Amino acid sequence: MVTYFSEIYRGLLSLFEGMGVTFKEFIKPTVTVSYPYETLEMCERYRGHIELIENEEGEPNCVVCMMCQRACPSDCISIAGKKEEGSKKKVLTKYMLDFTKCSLCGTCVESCNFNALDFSKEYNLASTRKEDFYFDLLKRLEDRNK
Amino acid sequence: MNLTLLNVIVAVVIAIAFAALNAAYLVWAERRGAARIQRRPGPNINGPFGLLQPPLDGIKLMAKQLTTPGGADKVLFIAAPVLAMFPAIMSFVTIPFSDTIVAKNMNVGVLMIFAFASMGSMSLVFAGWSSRNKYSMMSSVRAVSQAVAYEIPMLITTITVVMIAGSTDLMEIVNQQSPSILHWNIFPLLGNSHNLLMPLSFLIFFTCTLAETNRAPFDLGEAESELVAGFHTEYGSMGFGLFFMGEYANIVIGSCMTTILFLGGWSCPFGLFPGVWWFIIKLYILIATFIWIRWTFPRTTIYGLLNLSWKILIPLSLFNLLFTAGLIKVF
Amino acid sequence: MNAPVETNAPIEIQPDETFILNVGPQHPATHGVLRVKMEMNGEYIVDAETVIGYIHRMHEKMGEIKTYPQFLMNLSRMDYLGALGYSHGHVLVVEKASAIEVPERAEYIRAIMVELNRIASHLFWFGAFVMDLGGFSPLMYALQDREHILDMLEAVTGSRLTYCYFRFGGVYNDIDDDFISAARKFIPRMRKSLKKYHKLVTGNIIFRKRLEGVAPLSKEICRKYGASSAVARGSGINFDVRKNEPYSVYPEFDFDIPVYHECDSMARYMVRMDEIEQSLRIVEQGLAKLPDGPVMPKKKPKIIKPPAGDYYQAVETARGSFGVRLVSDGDKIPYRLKLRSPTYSNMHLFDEACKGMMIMDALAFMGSLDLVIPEIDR
Amino acid sequence: MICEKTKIALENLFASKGVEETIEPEPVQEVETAGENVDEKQQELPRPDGVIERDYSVHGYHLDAQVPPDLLIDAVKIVDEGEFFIESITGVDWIKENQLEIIYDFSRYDFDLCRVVIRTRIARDNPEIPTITTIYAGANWHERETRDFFGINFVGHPHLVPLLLPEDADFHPLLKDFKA
Repeated sequence: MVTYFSEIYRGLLSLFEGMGVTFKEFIKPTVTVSYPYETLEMCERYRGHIELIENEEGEPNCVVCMMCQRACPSDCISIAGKKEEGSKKKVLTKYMLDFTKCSLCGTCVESCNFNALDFSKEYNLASTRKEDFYFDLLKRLEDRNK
Repeated sequence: MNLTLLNVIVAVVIAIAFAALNAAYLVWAERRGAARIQRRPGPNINGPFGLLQPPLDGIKLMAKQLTTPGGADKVLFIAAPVLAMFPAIMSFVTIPFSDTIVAKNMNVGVLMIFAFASMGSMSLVFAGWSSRNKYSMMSSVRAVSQAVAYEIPMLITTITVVMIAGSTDLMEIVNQQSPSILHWNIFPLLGNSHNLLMPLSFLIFFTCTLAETNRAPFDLGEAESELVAGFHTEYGSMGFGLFFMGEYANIVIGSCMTTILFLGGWSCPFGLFPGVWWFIIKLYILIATFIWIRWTFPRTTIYGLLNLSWKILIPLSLFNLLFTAGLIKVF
Repeated sequence: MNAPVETNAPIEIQPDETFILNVGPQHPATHGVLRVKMEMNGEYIVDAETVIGYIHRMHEKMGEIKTYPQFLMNLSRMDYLGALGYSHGHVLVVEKASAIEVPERAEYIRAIMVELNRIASHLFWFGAFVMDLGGFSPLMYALQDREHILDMLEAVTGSRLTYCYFRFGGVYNDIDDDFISAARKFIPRMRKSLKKYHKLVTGNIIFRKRLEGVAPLSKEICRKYGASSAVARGSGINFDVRKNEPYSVYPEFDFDIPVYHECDSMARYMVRMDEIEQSLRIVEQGLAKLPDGPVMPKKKPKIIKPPAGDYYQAVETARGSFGVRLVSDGDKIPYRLKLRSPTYSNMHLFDEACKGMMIMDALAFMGSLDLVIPEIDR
Repeated sequence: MICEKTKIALENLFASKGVEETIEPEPVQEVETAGENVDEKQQELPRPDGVIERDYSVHGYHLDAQVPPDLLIDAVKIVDEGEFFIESITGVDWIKENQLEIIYDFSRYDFDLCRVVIRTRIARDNPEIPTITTIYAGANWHERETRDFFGINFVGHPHLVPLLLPEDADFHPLLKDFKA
């Protein structure tokens, strides 16, 4: 009999305690970031899709060593380059990133020995068309320099 | 005769409007309240404070197609949501909001409200049975056992109050508790009974209201984590909307009853300016508590719920009934 | 509110009285695409058959066609809530096989990161579990706390869920002072939150009534099915890979393994809640002991080619004992890579254990197993 | 401790059945010192049946028992008596030797650490092996998974239908000659 009543009493008490907790939360300010109206700054090491890094002349640092293409686990990078006559260095002519396959692992940036790749901080990339995710990084570099 | 008929029609229209408006804006209040408890802003885009959200939701629901699952019992399937809304609206007719604002006062008002309240669980059974969905079926089976289990302590508690007041007329019950907070049935120090166990009765009644209206933590009928959405799994469009409105209308009725039976209706705690505003304040405080409880507690189990009713609420309410009867005899 | 009803009471079943209930593949309680075919007698489960494989991606085959570093990112896709623990197992087995030395600082960073990730995973589980039982608000509170961890991890690894942070021989990035101070600030905050959770949820009579005495799991059934993590520890088995077969720097830390002997859902809940506290202790000690130095070894083979052989490494992830079996034939891609996922075994015993339960209890039990479906299906 | 006991029990199993008694003592003495050389040697010629004690710090397990398929049940029974729990079952396709290897991992819940690996090799063209679900109920899914991936028929399994692969799958992706 005593346990019966004490259990009812303790049960009720625990319910009121719980309600106390939610009431305390009720009067605290909200913590939400209302997304389209406010946006957050991406942190410094945020791994977005990749971007080419340019040198002082606005040309990409890439020397077409194909390391990134080989390192990519998902085959999303395709590079092409050609050798200018007279010069020893290869020049990048095409850098396509198939972002539909990319898993944002960052292995390409890690494998690059020439400081030619970096992560973009862009994250508003939603689209309804698949074609929007075939990035031509050279073109993006040009657009950035405009 | 004509006048009374007109009276009733106007009252029904007002009741429907009141119920619908309440339902719509209680959804808004619930969403806002839940959001605040969870430290979110809640709906705040449409209109100031998101106040245009409910009408827009209503328009969206109405614009949707009402689908009937294949092999469903069509008549019952359509009838169920109507049946969910109808008793709630009918109950409004007899509820006195103040000594003047009442559509049709009856000397068996309490009985009438309980009669209509029992119909509510019928709509769940209809919906669950006719949906031809196993989850809905299980939900309606639960709803029946829940309704049976909780109407008993609820009625016993009400009888206690009726005994104290000596009447089943809701107006009369309120008038009995009118002068001050100490005359209310919840703290009956100066009233007729001097029963110190009445706060317990209030708690029992309140718990039963939660269970009767299928609110958390007793929302076993729609227990979304196990029964998907329970009885209204197959409902879309306004069929779902009516269930939703019915639920909130039932909450309002339940809170109205609690206010009338225990909190002195429209009477002021200090005996000043009694009137409809006191009723409204008490009503919405109770509704806010409903919302608060819903967003605090997890759901009970079906056997936990039945245990609570049969092992705790019914014995306690019966004891309180006898105790009150004894006190009335003595004083 | 007396003692709970005996839910496992034998019930007489007439053969034609049962019906089949398909819980899932899309169902609120299954947290993903899991399907349980239940034979029901009213609300009681007579028989259950779990159907998995809806999100099977054949990671093991991917392991056989990719080089070792290329497979790193797959491990985060296995379990999206406690990704780092899985990566840890993978890098450890490859390091062991190809004898790569790991700098001490990197080991400490790994341990800190894994423990933070474990807390994040347990927090999410806590929220989702209480939501399975019908309580909404704890999920939001848990997510708020988890958000702090994710922010910290993002600042270091650059990603919020699929970290891909560990490398063979070390870690990708060194942690900075911001991270250390943020982690130091997080520990007392989390302790305060834990108190709140215990007040709001653990003490709650409704919650206790739903879990206490429900879904008992004997030691024997745990052993026969190979259960680990809180499922085993809630049944009185003192088993944690971090203690039983210490790896990495875990022997350096002073922490306890919470073990409960009640064998019910409540015990499993309590084990995980206590584990949050133990993980906080590890993080605290790890931050205090963190040595200086590089995070990648100076000498590291350019191409990883473990010598031929058969290697096994088990680690304790947020969900239990995760094992990686690596069969190498000396090539730069593994010959066979077996991933032993803990929830696979934990979920397996559901079929047998849920017989005779009511559906509500069974789903609460399922919640207490801490399921992440992609991790079962791999 | 338990390691020793299990090892002796497993050795006795080989002795009692008289399976390749002559070769059996050799691998026992061959406790590894430098794991790599031994492994490479073993890779070249298929390893004889028997129990080997492995270097835990290199391989991550203590006992490595290769048993012929007909002794599998007995070996698993020994492990079961030692209160081991089942960790996983998997296969490896040794296409060069035209064999399939099935690997059973067992471990212990207590601090008497001992990981036991039982492996058995069967012919690739007729992959059949008795089920161990009668001893370890938890082997059920592991065996179904192994059947999915390697097409190994576990004789006596109560419900051998595809688990992870689609119900109508007739391919076995982890066989080395599988082409997607």
